[in-house]
Amino acid sequence: MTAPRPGTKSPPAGRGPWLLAWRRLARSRTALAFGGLFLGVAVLCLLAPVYAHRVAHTGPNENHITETIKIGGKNEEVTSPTGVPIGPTWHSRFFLGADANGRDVAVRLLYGGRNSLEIGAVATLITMLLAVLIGTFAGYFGGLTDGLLSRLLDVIWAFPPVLLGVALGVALAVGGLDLGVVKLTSGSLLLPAFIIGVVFVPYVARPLRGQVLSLRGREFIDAARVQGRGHLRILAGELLPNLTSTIVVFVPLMLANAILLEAGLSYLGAGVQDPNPSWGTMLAEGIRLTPGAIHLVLAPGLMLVIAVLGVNVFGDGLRDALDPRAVHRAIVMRSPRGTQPPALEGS
Amino acid sequence: MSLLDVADLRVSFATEAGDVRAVDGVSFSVARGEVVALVGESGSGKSTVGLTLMGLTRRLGARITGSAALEGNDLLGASERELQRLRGRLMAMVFQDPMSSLNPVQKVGWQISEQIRAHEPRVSGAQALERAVELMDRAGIPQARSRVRAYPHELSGGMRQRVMLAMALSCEPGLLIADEPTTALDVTTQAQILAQLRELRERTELGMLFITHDLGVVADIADRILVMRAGQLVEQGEADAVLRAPRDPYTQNMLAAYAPRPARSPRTPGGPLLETHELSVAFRGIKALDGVSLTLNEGETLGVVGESGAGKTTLIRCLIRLMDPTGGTVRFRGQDVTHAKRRELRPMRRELQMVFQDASASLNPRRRVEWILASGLRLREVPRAQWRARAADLLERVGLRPEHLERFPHELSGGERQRVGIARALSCDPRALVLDEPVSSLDATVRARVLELLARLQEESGLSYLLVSHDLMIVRGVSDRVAVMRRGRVLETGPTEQLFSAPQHEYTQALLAACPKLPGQVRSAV
Amino acid sequence: MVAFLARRLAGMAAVLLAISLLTFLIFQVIPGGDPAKRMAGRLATHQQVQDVRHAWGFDQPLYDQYLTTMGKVLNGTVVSYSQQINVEDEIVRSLPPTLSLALGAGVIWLLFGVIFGVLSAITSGRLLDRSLTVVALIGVSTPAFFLGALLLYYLGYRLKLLPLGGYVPLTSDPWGWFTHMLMPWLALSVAFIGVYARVLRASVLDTMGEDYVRTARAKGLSERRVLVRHVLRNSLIPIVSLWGLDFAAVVGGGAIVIESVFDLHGVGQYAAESIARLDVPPVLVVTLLVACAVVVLGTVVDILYAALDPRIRLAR
Amino acid sequence: GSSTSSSTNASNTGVNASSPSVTVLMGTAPDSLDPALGMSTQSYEATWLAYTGLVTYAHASGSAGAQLIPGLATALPTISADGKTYTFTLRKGLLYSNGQPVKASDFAYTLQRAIKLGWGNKQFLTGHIAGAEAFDKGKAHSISGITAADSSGVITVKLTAPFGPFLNVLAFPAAGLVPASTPLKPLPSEPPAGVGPYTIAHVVPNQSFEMAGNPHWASEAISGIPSGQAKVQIKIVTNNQSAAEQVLGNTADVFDWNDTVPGTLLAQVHARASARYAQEPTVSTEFFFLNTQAKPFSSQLAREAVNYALDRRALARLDGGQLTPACYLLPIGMPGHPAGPCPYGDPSAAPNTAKAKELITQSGMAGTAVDVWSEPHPPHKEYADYYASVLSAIGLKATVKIVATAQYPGTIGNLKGVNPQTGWIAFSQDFPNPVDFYQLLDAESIAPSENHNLSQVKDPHIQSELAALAPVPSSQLDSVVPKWQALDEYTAQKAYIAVLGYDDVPKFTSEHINFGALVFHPVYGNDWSTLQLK
Ligand SMILES: Nc1ncnc2c1ncn2[C@@H]1O[C@H](COP(=O)(O)OP(=O)(O)OP(=O)(O)O)[C@@H](O)[C@H]1O
Ligand SMILES: Nc1ncnc2c1ncn2[C@@H]1O[C@H](COP(=O)(O)OP(=O)(O)OP(=O)(O)O)[C@@H](O)[C@H]1O
Ligand SMILES: [Mg+2]
Ligand SMILES: [Mg+2]
Repeated sequence: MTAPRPGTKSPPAGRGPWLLAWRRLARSRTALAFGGLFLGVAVLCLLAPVYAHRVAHTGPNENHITETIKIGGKNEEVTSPTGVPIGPTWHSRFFLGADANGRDVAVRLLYGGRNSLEIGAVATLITMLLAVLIGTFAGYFGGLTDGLLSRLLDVIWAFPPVLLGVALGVALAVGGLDLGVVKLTSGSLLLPAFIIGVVFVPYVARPLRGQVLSLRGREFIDAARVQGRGHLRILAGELLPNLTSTIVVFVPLMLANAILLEAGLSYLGAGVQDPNPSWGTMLAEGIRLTPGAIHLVLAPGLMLVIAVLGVNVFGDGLRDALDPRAVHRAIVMRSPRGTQPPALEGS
Repeated sequence: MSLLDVADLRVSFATEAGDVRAVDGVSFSVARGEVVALVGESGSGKSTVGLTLMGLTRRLGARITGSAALEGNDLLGASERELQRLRGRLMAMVFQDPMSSLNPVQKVGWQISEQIRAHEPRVSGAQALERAVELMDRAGIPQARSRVRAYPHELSGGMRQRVMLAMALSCEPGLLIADEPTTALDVTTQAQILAQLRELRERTELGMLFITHDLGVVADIADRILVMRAGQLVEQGEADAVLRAPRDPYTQNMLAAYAPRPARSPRTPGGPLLETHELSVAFRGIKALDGVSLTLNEGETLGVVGESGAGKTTLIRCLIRLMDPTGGTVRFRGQDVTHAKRRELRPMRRELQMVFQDASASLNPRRRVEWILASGLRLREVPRAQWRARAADLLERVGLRPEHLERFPHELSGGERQRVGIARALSCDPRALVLDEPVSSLDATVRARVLELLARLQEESGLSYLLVSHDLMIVRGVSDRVAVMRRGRVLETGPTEQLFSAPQHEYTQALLAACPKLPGQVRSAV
Repeated sequence: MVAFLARRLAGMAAVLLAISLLTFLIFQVIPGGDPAKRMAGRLATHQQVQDVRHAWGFDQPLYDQYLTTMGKVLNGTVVSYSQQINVEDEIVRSLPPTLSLALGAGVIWLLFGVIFGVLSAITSGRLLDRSLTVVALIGVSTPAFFLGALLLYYLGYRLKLLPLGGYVPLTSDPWGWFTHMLMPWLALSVAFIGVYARVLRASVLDTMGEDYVRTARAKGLSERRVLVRHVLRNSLIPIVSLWGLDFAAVVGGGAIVIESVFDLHGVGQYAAESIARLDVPPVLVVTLLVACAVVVLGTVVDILYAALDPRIRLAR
Repeated sequence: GSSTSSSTNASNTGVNASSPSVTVLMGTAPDSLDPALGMSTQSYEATWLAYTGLVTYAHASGSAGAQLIPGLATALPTISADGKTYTFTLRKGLLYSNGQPVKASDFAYTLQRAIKLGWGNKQFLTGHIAGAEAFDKGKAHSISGITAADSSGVITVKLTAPFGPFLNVLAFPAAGLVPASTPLKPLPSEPPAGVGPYTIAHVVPNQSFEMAGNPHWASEAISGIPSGQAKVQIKIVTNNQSAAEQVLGNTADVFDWNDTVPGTLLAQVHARASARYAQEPTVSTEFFFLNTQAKPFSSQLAREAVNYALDRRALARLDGGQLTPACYLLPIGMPGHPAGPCPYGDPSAAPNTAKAKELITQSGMAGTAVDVWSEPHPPHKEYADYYASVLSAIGLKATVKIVATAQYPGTIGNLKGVNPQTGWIAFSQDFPNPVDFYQLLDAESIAPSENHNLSQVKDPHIQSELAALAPVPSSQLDSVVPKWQALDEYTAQKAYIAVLGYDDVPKFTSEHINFGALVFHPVYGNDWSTLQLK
């Protein structure tokens, strides 16, 4: 018997769940502020060419190794004879200093951000597409379909993500990947995006499968079946709308994780290919040059943390807004370093 | 001298949609050994009163004014520490849902003894456990000694409710607040628990605030009745007086709705529409259905009653082929449903629709009413342009207005939701409806209106109903014939009036006897 | 239980088979990745490369190579291409640093994750909670190797408080072991602390809204007892399972990056170096080991879960 | 080169258990400590002290160290007039580190073992010793070209054709004698017994090993080979930064020369440890190959343009200042290194970009797309980044292609696959004979899938010169140095490659070490047998 429990109050009439969520989100100022922060970073990165041409007067791949610049009247070398690059000048040229190749770090940071964000976005898209397909089919059809798809997820799952990423990265770095429909050439940004996208599929597909599994037993699905509706209609018409909030919640989470994994892979040399900068490759190069050039670590590192933090805080607020009664809070926030508990059967 | 005095109690919650005045100026008292029933429709503020007295609404962010005193202790002004001392010892509460109200990962004995030790620090663990056994035994739990080691999920609903009761009584409180303690139970268990409470009151002078929306139960146990509506007390008085001669129009309405509907005049049935033959279903050895043969005739209503777990839902799921039986067949208009291919099944499905028990679970929470109704129309190949008009028509037939088309299920009341469920079934233009407890989640007034609607639709379009319920009174009011089920078997079948006045099977007799009755109602049989 | 274990074991075998095949195939398709070329030396002739290929069986059909390699993996005789050293011995030697890292970090992140999560939940909505939330999310948003590099720079190079990486066995110098592990532990655990604090906060808040917590209060229990015996007891269950799986991932090389930053010579670093050398056997063995750890700990977690939550029965 | 050998004090009794211990930090583990398998410089650094061959190098810095001296043989061999037969006599009474006596027949076994185990440089054996090829193919049970009489100790080796550097080949540690009882399988963690001042012990692969004293060395005392004074503990510390800090802070003693002191730390090193840090030149060349068979570098003008445009000072900075800018293939320290000025201007001065642009325009190659190949190991990737920016600046369209280190040689050496246009490559000497370097421009090195002549040079002049110069034995190299110089100048003029410069490496120790006494050997780097504690 389900008499309404105290605490569930009926919201104002005529308002869909989305509108309500939006209202809640709009009221969560921290979430919006950090979402804005991320957007700000993204816009800044998109404006990279403007900064490069108008302010820094150099491109992301232009080397200035043996040049000197004037700072406060003094001539300074961009890189020292032993290869130590100049630190932040806080002037229009080499605002954040130079890297070993005498390239303007600020310019590269913005171009690198474009690449990092692009990879993050594409990887998230790939993850979500595959995960929704696999998760819903496995959960809805059950049986053999579920068995096969679940084993597939298990395999990706048990494969240590970083090892899988690096191995695939190395394997595909020269020849690229021919998927029949699309051909990813080596050096293409889509390649790391594809790898990262695949690695994360189980993290999303498993909870989705679990949710579909429990939705499948709900009476409104029975109702649709009683009406004689086909499976695909039921999937698209009845199930999908109920998964959207989960999907939406996962998007920022995966975006954040994809950007982080890109950095990790680039650090291990299997991410973005030269000379395309990305925050990860810049960090990796910077770490090699510490301690003399800590700015090479701090600049991309902090930028990365700020962008990912923006996404994460926003995602956190989004989660609360979409489901204040916290069904999704149980969806564990994931880092690429770990794994997520499998949705426990029988709970 | 009274045990509990409440004066001008007001509780409001701040929510996103503004303040909700859950309790709006309530004054009453409870004397020692007195049972005061608090009745009212869902959402009228009954639970809030109970929880506030226990001091449990504070942390929900409620604003509370007025006064409440229990044996001279100020309940509303007390500090959290003082309240801890009072809770469990001077006043105790039994909650509505026994499953969720017990800690799932602790043994029930531990949960009872924990309370004892919290109030009587000198009692040892073993002694407390011993007392828990005793309490459970007294609460009527069989084999209490071994059951103290059970986890809540290993007990039946009734037993869990008794554990709650044993826990509440463990420190012999003066006041017991019981929030719908029997709603989750079937009639037989309900009768047992009520008997226990009565006995307890005699023995220990226990004062009780008994929250319920079931007037039958009230008549059974209450000395006085408080009727709540929209946070206010609309009527209070001696139980007999209120039940016999309600003064407030709202109370009158409630009573009228509760009163059993007269049995229907038998009608001439058509030919058989839906038949089952020796239908059996087994889940891992448990026989949920065990050779059920039933017939639903054209234009008639067949009521199926049975206690929880009797196999009613299983039966219905087989009828509409949501589940494949392990044995037996179902025929619809002579066609075999059980072995039909998917393609053959489609036309049958349209003609044989279902109304679900839980109206909110059976409506997709992410879809508007219009979409929900249109999905049935689309299958009938109604042109898209007509969907909206047809959906509005359907709503009108079930007594809703076109503006409801825009709403999401959660924006509808329980009764409205069930109407949408019925409208959805109608959208396929069926010949027969199977209804799984269509009104049991609704409160009495709404329930009556939905049953009326079903009767009207049957008049209008000659539908046949197979209606399943655990509530004898509902079945009685709407059925032409009734079947009684228990443990997967049909015990007896017969025309409604005949079955109620002269039940053949002893289980049917017991079932009828356990039904609480309002004063003045004549028991129809036994 | 036995049936459960048997099913899990069968599932594990299937997963391991698939993973080994996949790893093997990935390395087969690497262009320029022919191990024979590297083994034959820098100015080797075509003939020499062919000789190596033949000597190592690289000219055999793929399935044959796979079966031979797997056979050697199973009986512990597989050697690396680049150094011709027994891979399993090498992994056993690399385990102490990895275990030190995983265990230490695991304890740290569990402890602080729980403390922060509980603090955050009981002050929910207030300043402390909001600051902890932001701190936790900063942790979650920080790549471990970035944090590691910063620690190394500031605590190691600048302040000279801690050694600049490397591993000292616990048995030979406990204090040295501790000081060498401190930074890696920190770098690895911060992100996890963030995750765990968030998960636990959510879990505690959910539990606090449960009816049985209301019951516990109605019994007249003290707030502390309600929190510990009823709220935490229930909300820690998902944390336990989470911990088991994360631990498995870290043991099995999830900490590759940290091991490389701090030069710990653990399993992860071994795997990373082997990938860099395109040395299939070590990568294969490490990958299988990780997969094993993930599957086995996953099973242990499920059993533990069932033990902690009596409602759950072992299924599938 | 700074100091000369201080090593021939025969009074030393060698390293034993009570000797002091010195810690060497090594960034990359030796590929194998079994002499029959090791090919990396880290491996040679250790094995040449434990496995002495019939001949070996003098333990001295600079060009003196390139001199071959008798090792286990009583003297340098007599070489027949046709240059095909080498005759040695084994010293008498030699013992291996495990106490077994050394026999002449062990020499044959040693070479057989290296061939059978697949030593990476075995082509130097199989390609030249008579019968070695047949042995390798399994067509013979022994190498017919080698005869050894255990009684007299006379060993003769017959070559199929005269090969100048053959003695250098025998100086490889792989030819350092091991007992005939040594198992015919890789022994990376329990290296076989050998003859030399040290034996390799306590090997923990990829983590550490020890150079312990050879208990039988004292009795043999081969002149010219120091006995060593200290045990050497080698620890693998991957992080160069950390290793350099430790040596700087005197918590470890020797920074391995194969590693780079991070440029960011050099300032500190110069300030605090200038007396124990030196930049030693190595006999190795870094260059960009220029594929002469494909556009745009099929045009000599385009190749010259590259040589004009490269700012080698910039490249030196990318290498932390540890690269000596240059333009010739044969590096300083290699006989035949040209003395004259570079044809494209002073490599240590600013480049002539204007000229380069002009040449590109003239060549008609402007706008051609060029893939610049390199590997990720620093600073090789940075070289490529810089190089690509230079090529773009002079009118070509350059794209950088970075391939994992392990894949790199296989990838660029595959003509059927990528057929690379240009890319980075470095070559360090196997032995002090210019033939070694000219394998890289030898038309015979062109092969479809194992190409080593990456510029794909097919120059008749080079071929005829090589044919004349290659058979000259290393011991008579002095006589042909002018010819080598002329050849190398010719190569530079043709701009077959664009040389970056010659690699410098750090010689860096703690203050406990007698820095001056430590020999930096031109072939094998830090000579641990000359390590002395202050
Ligand atoms: N924590 C809360 N926050 C906001 N509103 C609440 C809260 N608890 C109860 N309410 C509102 O107060 C009103 C009274 O609720 P209450 O639970 O007391 O009703 P009830 O009479 O017990 O109903 P039922 O019979 O369904 O149990 C309802 O409108 C409910 O939505
Ligand atoms: N999926 C299932 N697996 C195992 N047992 C089941 C399943 N569904 C139902 N049962 C069992 O079958 C029996 C009949 O269940 P059914 O749901 O039909 O009862 P019901 O009469 O509808 O009861 P209620 O009034 O509680 O809804 C019960 O004992 C139940 O435990
Ligand atoms: Mg209530
Ligand atoms: Mg039912």
